[in-house]
Amino acid sequence: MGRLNVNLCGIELDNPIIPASGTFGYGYEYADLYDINILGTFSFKGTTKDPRFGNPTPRIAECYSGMINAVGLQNPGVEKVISEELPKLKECFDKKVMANVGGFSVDEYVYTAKKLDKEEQVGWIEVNISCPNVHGGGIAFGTCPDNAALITKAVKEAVSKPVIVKLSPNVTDIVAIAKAVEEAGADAISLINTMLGMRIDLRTRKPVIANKMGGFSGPAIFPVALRMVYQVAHAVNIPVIGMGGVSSAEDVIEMMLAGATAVQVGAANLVDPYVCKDIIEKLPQVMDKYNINNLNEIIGGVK
Amino acid sequence: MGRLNVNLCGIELDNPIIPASGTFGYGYEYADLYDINILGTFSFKGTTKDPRFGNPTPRIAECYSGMINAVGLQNPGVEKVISEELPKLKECFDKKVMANVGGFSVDEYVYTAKKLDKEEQVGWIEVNISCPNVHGGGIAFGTCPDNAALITKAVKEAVSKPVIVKLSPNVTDIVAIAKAVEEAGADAISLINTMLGMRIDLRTRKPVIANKMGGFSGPAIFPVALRMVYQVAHAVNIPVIGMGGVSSAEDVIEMMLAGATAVQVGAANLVDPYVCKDIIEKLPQVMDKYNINNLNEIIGGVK
Amino acid sequence: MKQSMFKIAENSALTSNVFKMKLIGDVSDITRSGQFINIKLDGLYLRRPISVFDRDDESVTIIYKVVGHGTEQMSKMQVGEELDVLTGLGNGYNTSLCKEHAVLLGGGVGVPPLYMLAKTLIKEGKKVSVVLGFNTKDEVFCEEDFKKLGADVKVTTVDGSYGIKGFVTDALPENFDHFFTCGPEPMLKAVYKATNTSGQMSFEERMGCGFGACMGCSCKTLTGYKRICKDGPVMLKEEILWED
Amino acid sequence: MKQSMFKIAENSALTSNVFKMKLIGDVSDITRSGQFINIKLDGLYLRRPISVFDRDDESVTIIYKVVGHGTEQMSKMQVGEELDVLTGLGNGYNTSLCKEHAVLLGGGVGVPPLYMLAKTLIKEGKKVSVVLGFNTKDEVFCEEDFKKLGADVKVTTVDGSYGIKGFVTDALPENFDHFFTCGPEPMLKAVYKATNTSGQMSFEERMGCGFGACMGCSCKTLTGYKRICKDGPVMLKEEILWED
Repeated sequence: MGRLNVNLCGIELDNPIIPASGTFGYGYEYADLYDINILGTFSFKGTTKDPRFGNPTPRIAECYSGMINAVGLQNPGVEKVISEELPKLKECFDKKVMANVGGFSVDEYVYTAKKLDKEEQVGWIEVNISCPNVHGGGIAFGTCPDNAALITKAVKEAVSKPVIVKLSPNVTDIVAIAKAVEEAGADAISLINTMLGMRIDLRTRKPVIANKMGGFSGPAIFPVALRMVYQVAHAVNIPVIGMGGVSSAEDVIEMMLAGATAVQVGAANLVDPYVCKDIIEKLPQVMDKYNINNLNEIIGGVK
Repeated sequence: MGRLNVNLCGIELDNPIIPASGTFGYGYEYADLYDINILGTFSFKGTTKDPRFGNPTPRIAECYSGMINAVGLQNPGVEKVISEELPKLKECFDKKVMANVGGFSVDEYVYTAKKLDKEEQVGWIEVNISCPNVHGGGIAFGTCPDNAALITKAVKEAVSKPVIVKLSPNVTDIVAIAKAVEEAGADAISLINTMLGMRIDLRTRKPVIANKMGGFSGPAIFPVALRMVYQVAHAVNIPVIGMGGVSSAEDVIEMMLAGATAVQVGAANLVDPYVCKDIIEKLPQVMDKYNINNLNEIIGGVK
Repeated sequence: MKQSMFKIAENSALTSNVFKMKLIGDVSDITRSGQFINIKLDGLYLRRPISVFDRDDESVTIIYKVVGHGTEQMSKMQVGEELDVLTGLGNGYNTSLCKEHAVLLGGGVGVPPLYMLAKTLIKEGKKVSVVLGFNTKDEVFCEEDFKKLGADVKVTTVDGSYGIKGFVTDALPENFDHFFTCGPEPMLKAVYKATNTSGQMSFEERMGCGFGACMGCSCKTLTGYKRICKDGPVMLKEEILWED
Repeated sequence: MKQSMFKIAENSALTSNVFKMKLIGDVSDITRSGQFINIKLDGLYLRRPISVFDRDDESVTIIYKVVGHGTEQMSKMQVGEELDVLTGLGNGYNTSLCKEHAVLLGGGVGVPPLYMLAKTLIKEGKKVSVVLGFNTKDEVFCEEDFKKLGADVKVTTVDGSYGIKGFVTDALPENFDHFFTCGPEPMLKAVYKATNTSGQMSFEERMGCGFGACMGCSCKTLTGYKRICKDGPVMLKEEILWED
């Protein structure tokens, strides 16, 4: 066992680095840049029952130390993901992938999760109950403990693989929601999804984003993410995957000290496509600097 | 009337720039740097019934594009504020000041607000129901519509001056809280207070802040602040004071387009003590650049 | 795609707000005209995508207009400073689709990507007619560059202060078999309507990554959803679906 | 307090991680030893407070240790680069409280503020004994600077690899009437216990603004709540309230 190995719901990861859903496509775009088998795993683009174009453009806005996106779950639908994307991924990725599932009703979540669960390449089902970009959709589940539990339970009963529930930070009490999904059977929790944000173009006097608001990510949200990871990790007994603005090996260690078993890297991939490779390469020397022998010894190290 | 003038609850401001509570002391520190009469007004340090030392140190942490503070309402108590701070302020500030009030019970809020209401120098009472640093205190009021309404109503009945209620962003539904305080009689709403955040020191493996978590502010939170100002301004019929990461004349205009009648500047004062002076001086030329004749014409300009 | 450091060898004003920047570095991934590079700037989170004006063996030249914080910051950079750049982005123009006579239509900052294109077409022995559209005389740039290549160049200005009064579509030459265009969307639409030949249009959109990962710049086409950064920015006239 | 731009005239390593930086600019607000300046660095939000080592008519010199991102960034800056600096922060040492013989006790990066203090005291005709404490020989710096001023200088190292083995309190001279100290809190406490005279101690704390506005660095004293940045960083021994 290497000093970077962590275990996520029974599956051993070579390291805790996981590119986050929506920033890594279905993997093969990045395989042109580096061997993506060096990753712990990655979470593929949020997949829904039916194909979706998503929101109108502009979908992207610049912010201080971050960005807003309002892509709106663009994806080719679960059938095509299985018939076209996963075979392409197989050519460049030998490990288990995390299947990110979105939806607009319990039935849809279950339908999509069930299909992906049968795929040998899929190691975990990550249920996105927190995407803020879909009107009347996913967001509702993520901000209410009862709904979050409902969807968790339904998906958990439908699949055989570990279920990770991805939480929204746009809530008053993140711990209540985390406890609800734990009780409903979640095998792990990932957080935080993007924060709801907005920018206005002074020239046009209109929102920069066609959809007005969107999901705010990047280093700007790191302190809020870290706080929520800390709160949740200390309140539940299932693994927590930390994310939100992580951009460096130091950020990864900070997230793990707060209680994360693994760490997702999102927006940083978009501005520095090699960032996950860099983090994995730098982790050992940063661990040396802070006298960390093995990453497992620091998970939740801050009480 | 100048092109920067705005009216806040019946009081004319020369411009919409208001240094935020907790970043401007009781004013006279800054009066050594520039004539603070150029400001629209300012909101003085959060004042409570009894003197408070606040939280243990360290109280401050660096973040990407921002900072965390956990001062914890340090203040000399309302009696001393009236007997010592306000007379000192009188020597350097001719305008009405915004009195920021904190508390740990409805009675305390009412007690402090009532005392300050009688002071001729005070133009508005800003009720902080959102400070995240006081355990079991102010935060509870700010995250629940019923409690927010309760405190608003009690203070409103006790004072004669306009009551501004300052909201916390750490909530699922900011609009519900805004509507509740409007219905309870608030004359205006100011938002956002700081977001709850955390940082960990990798060397010590402890939270940077002695209190573990603290209030996250600075340009990093601007997109969340702008989104909430937009949502609230379009949901209520009372003026909204926008704040959260504002650092430039452009930010001020963006906040006003989102619906702010006036704009508070917080953390930026701490890293650039002349920032409010700079913003006021630059506003006319930035208005020219974006073809804005008078600031009143852009308030809520984005539908 | 390649990520590497480039050194600024030139950064000069062409008009009051249009600048030309020459960057020395590894340009091996820049393979076609119409591609773009994506530049990281201090203090800004997202990279800034700028189309390629020209390249040689060791440098790439871009022409950019100051429109926001990013381009303003670029305009103040000094010769010798370094920039982190992603190169080889976008599909670029396909010159093989033009047989004999190409017309190149550029509007404002849509002009620069046409330069390397004109060079390539002329090298391929094709006749090149260029129409450059601007609002007014003071905004005109690059006219001489195209003339030196041996292209037939016309300039239009909306206010008639220079060249032909009107839009690029008011100065369309005769007998071309394919057009290439880049400019603001209203111009692209006008060109679409004014032409009967096949052609290629370069589109602009706010981008997240610039290399196809984030779906930030998607658009609908008659041949499916496309990412402007990766499947574009150049689209065939035949596949374009205008949404109003 | 003054906000102004300074130009780096020197930035050199004294040890493997301690650097000396000379900044040219308006130093008119630096009126006392023991004060600090607050430096804005690109990409970091809060300013970095660094104590003043020395000043002359046109420059201020600081000595800083690389401990985090900010100081690491400073250590890589080049001569000629500019920095946005707040000057004239903090109360500084009050030399008038020492009558004849001052002892100056500095530990690690607590050494630098004592230099300008020693200069002032010697100018005032007082006898100055200096004890500089470090962990080990490789970390020793500034010994010669103090000697050149004419002070009586002793160095202690915890591991005994240089000078006297032990802590600064193990090398206290005789017959002083007032002490001045700066260093880590355990050292300050040891000095507090080991001395019978009056004295002044300079404290460190994470600061928000550095000029008294944010209450980020408050502490309790026997004479009330104080802001370390504005009412300090120098406290009288008599007012100190140790909290454990």
